[in-house]
Amino acid sequence: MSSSDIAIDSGAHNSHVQHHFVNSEQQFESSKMGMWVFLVTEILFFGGLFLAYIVYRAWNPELYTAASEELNTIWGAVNTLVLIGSSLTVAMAIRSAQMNQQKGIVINLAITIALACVFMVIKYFEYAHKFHLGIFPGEYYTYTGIDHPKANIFFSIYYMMTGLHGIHVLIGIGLMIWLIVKARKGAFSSEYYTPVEITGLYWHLVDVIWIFLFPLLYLID
Amino acid sequence: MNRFQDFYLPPAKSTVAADTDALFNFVHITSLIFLIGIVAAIFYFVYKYKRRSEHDVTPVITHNNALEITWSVIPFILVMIVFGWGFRGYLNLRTAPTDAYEVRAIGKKWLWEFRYANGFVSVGELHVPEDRPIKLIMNSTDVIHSFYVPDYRIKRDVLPGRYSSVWFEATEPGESTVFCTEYCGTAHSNMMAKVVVHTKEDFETWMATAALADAGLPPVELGQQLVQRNACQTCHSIDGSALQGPTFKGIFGRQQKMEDGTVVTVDENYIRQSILQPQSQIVEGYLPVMPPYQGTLNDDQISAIIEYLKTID
Amino acid sequence: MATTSSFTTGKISAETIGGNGVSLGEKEVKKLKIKRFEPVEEPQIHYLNAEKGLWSWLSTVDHKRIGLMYLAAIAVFFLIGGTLAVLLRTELLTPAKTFMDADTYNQIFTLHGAIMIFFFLVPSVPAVLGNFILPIQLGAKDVAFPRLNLASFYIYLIGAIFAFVSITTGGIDTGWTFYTPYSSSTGGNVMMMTLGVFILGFSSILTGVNFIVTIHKLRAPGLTWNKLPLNLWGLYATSIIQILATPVLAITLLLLTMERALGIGIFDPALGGDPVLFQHFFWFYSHPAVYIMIVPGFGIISEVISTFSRKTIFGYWAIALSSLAIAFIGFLVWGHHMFTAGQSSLATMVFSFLTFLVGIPTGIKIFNWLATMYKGSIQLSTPMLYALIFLFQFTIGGFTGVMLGALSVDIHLHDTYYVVAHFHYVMMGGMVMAFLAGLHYWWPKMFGTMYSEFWAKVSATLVFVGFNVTFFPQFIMGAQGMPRRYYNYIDQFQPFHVTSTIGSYIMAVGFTIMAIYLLHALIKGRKASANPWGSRALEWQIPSPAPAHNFDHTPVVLNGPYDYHRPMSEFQMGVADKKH
Amino acid sequence: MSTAPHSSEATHSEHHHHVSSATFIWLIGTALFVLTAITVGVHFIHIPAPWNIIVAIGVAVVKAFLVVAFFMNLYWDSKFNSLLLVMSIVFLVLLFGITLLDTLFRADPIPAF
Ligand code: HEA
Ligand code: HEA
Ligand code: HEC
Ligand code: CUA
Ligand SMILES: [Cu+2]
Repeated sequence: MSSSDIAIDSGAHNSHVQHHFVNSEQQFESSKMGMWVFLVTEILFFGGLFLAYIVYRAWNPELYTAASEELNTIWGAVNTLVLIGSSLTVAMAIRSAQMNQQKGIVINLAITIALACVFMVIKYFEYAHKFHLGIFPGEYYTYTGIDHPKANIFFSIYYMMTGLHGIHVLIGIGLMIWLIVKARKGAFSSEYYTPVEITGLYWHLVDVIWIFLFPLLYLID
Repeated sequence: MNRFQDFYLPPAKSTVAADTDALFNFVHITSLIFLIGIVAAIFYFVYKYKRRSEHDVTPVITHNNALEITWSVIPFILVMIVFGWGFRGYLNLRTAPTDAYEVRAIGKKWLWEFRYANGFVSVGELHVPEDRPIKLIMNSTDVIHSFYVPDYRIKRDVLPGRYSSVWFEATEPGESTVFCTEYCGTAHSNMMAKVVVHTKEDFETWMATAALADAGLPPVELGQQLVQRNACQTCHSIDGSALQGPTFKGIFGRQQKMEDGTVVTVDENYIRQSILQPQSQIVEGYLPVMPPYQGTLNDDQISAIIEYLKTID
Repeated sequence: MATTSSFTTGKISAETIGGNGVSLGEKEVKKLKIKRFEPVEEPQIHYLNAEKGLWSWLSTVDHKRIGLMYLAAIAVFFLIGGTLAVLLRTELLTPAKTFMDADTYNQIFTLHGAIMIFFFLVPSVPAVLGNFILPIQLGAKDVAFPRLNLASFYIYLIGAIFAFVSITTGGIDTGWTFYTPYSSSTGGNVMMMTLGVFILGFSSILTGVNFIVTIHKLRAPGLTWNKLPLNLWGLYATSIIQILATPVLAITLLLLTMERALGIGIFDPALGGDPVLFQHFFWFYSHPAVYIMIVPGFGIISEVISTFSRKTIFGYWAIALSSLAIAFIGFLVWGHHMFTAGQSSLATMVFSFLTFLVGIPTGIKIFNWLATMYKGSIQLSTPMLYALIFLFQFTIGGFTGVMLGALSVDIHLHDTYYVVAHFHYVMMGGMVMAFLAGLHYWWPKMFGTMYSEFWAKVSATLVFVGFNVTFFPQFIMGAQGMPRRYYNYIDQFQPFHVTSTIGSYIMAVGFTIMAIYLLHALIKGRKASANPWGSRALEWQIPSPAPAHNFDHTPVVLNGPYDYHRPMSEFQMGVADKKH
Repeated sequence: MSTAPHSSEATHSEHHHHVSSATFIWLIGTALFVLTAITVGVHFIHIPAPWNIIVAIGVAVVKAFLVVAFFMNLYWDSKFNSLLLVMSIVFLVLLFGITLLDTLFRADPIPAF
């Protein structure tokens, strides 16, 4: 439903409905809208980094193509697939909740966490490889393979973008562990699955951001 | 009018100032008319429609589209005039005439250095001829500064790692103050300079003699002049008080403790080093803020300064 | 308790009340069984004493209590920021050193600016008055996410702690604008402060999220968008700016922190970066932030002027939509802080053009407020006095803003005291006055007591006089060329500085008086009635102080909040059979 | 803002949340996998300069659309939530666009000496 701008009590107070909401429906819609508003802030948060990316790219197109050689397209692609897969399982987890399949919620969330971990492990190896070469962010940059005075800036942007994204993945993992704990206690049902739904929204957004990071960083050489 | 204007605007000493001032006055007068109207309305309403009793009945007036449009369109027209006028003035300020005389300006914490085509370098003083467009090509060696001459109504930020420029044409001989208007740290408010405007002939003679004038002076006197010209006294006193830097009083031969613990006796080499690469050794209790004078002062000049420093005690 | 003169009756079906899928617009409301409930005078139990003990405050999820806790925090910051300002002014009495050295001065103006903006003015109206009044004006029992609301208060406190740590471990001297490369190279604890402000940003974001959802989802039956009090339109527009702009500040400060920690080089020219890019980042937030600081004030002024003129607001939609217009255009003008900074002439032109457009919707508001007073029944109580002071001072501030938007003139005025005077006229002379208007207006609802009207007027007069004596001379010396952030100045400016300093002392006396009479009112003020101003708005139809759950009966809104031509009885409607 | 604004929010009917079928979720997932494969494939063909980035971003936009519309259920959700998303994109574009008006059009003076 929607609209919901009603503060009359329908009498149907379920345990999970807080006192200031009329009913479960209003609470669900509010939480979802709240999450969307929050996602807007996330988009603008990352937007700042995209701006830095765009500005420096417009100034130094040749740097970007040269520097992106250092990024491994295949691993990037694998990670993209992994994240998309995890989005898919989150969608399935929500569906399980909607269908009242308690087991399904837990299993799907567990797979999501596993995929997220795979993503982080791959990222770890990518980072480790770069550190090994001396590709550190900013002033610690010592790599000499790229002949461009601003190569350090490209990698600063790279580290900021992927690092911030990685932190979001970690937060997502934490949220999903919490969901699993609650799900095993039977907290979610087709009547009430708001936390699963909004965590799902968050997770999909993390995926969407990666969907853009991948071509921008890996596919431009 | 002019008397009045002198109260709130600095003297207009450049070719572009008059236009800026005219716009300034235009906006103020228009604003004043609006403001008086608004204040008059407030007073009138408060007086006229003062509450008489708790049972006052007020009319129901919800809106009036004609009024809304009026008070949107009139301000709109006014601001478009202001925009166009300001933009024209701005373009004028940005486009230096092609025959402009170029001077390099360098902002450092916390002094202004000017370099002329003939190689002469002056600190804290910019010498220019009147009635001739001057274009400054500026950059900074550390943080952002901003070159501001109120009398000319010009201002431009001076950036590290990038050149910026500003131009003006002074209309009368005399002096005007230069301020730094981008906050740049401790002595930001002391980062001032002077524009000295010469008549055309004077400027020629100044140019010809400035570089040579020093030649005839005895070293101590030359040193004293150089210390003044290079704004050393912004940070170093000669009366013993501590400013941003240690005082020059009794400096020569003094035992000076450094940040790294070593103790140094101030001698010729140490002073030379301190002037060219001040960051190499830092006196205890002070910050590494002294600008390097490498490229600004040559060896002869440094020797003269040393001679002068020896005399202060 | 309530008089039960049944007003309208009709069939109530589960659908109409429960709301499943149906919104209660005017038509549906007609079907509700509603009754008149006059507010109780002198309630024994209310939100202030419903629960007792410090812990009941610290752990409260009641929006009203959270609002009061914000009020306490903000008052402390205003006191600190104001005291720092008085120190600044005292130092500027003489052209050279008066009693502090240059580095201290630089730290003090930085702290003054940062505290006043990030810790005081940005949260002032939304987090204090907004939190307190928004759910009540909506007819809701709380904001949509009460726990998030409490969390945002604690996030604010954590941010404040970081700021204090920064001050005590080296302080910062960057100016509140944190321009690189100065901020990435100077000493002091810049990182702590930026992290503090970064954290604070999340508090602001969460408040914004909460308000938007609450306004959308928790309106009382019959409270359609065209009956929304203008205060809520203001808060709504503000929340939109908060959620769209604050994240960019967060990323800016994060990048700045990284610049200091790792030298990422995006902004630092020594590493190949571009300092002007930082300014874009910073102002993309900070210009909209000035509208975060003023738009909620516009909301308060609308309420106050209409209430004390006892007259329907003139141009409801013009005022409501102009808030949204200001919010929107406000996003596109940030470059007017960078006219001399070295941005391209093209960008400069576009920014200047857009800057002027903001003046139009703002003017629309001013004129509509004046028109509201026309033929009203005007009572010059303290809130109204502050509203009128606001009108005068904000208009001056706004016009000088237009002056600064004019390109060639701004080249001359940029970073002089003219700018300092401009923004104090809009922030102190505008928003702080609006805040004081709101505080005095809702004070009875907050604490159930009245302050001394006499001392309130004395203090308002002193603040008004002191303010103008402080900041008007700054316009003149600014136009004369006195740069800002100057510890020393040339002798010619001294008379202006001295006048200005004297003004700030007068203001301090005014605020001291205010602190005393408000504290007095708090402790043993005269009891306030439920509706001391005779307002028609929803918040005045409940007892003072407000009950713990705001409404004992689900309110039903039949008329607009400014319909002074309708009898009071039509505004005291609630659903008949449901009671908490 | 109309006087009956709720109607815009009251888009989908009564209490039912949209439930996607498992097949549908997998269908979208597969489409995303395929699109990823395509974009990587195109990358290795090396098409000329402006087009490679246009294709890569184009594919990303399609993918993002699929996720947002069908995984995040925006397609069936209240229009206001879509409006929020659109708004955030609009403001991002404004941020990028106006900043580029500066950074792309700076002409630095060349120092004469
Ligand atoms: C509450 C905060 C607030 C508000 C509301 C405003 C409002 C405005 N500001 Fe201000 N401003 C600041 C806070 C604010 N400002 C701060 C903090 C700074 C300095 C930051 C720093 O550097 O530290 C600053 C600096 C600043 C600058 C940069 C100056 C410089 O550094 O060189 C500019 C330039 O354009 C500007 C313009 C404007 C304009 C056009 C408005 C407009 O919104 C004003 C609109 C209002 C009116 C125009 C008056 C009412 C209208 C009428 C009565 C109708 C008739 C109107 C006309 C005929 C025009 N402001
Ligand atoms: C909300 C914003 C706000 C507010 C309200 C104020 C309020 C005041 N400001 Fe502030 N100011 C800024 C925001 C604000 N300022 C900003 C952003 C800057 C720029 C910083 C920068 O450049 O980085 C600035 C800079 C600034 C300067 C310029 C410094 C410089 O450039 O060198 C000056 C100088 O006069 C000044 C003065 C004052 C004064 C006298 C007040 C007065 O109105 C204060 C009055 C309040 C009180 C006095 C406190 C309450 C008092 C009591 C309860 C009584 C007890 C106290 C005493 C007896 C002392 N301010
Ligand atoms: C911006 C301020 C500033 C300016 C301008 C400046 N200095 Fe310094 N100077 C300092 C500071 C601070 C120190 C102490 C720290 C250090 O050793 O670098 C210092 C140290 C010195 C020393 C060593 C002093 C000692 O007691 O050991 C000498 C000599 C000196 N300066 C000479 C000069 C001369 C000559 C000039 C002008 C041509 C000059 N300085 C201009 C700030 C300045
Ligand atoms: Cu240089 Cu301020
Ligand atoms: Cu602004």
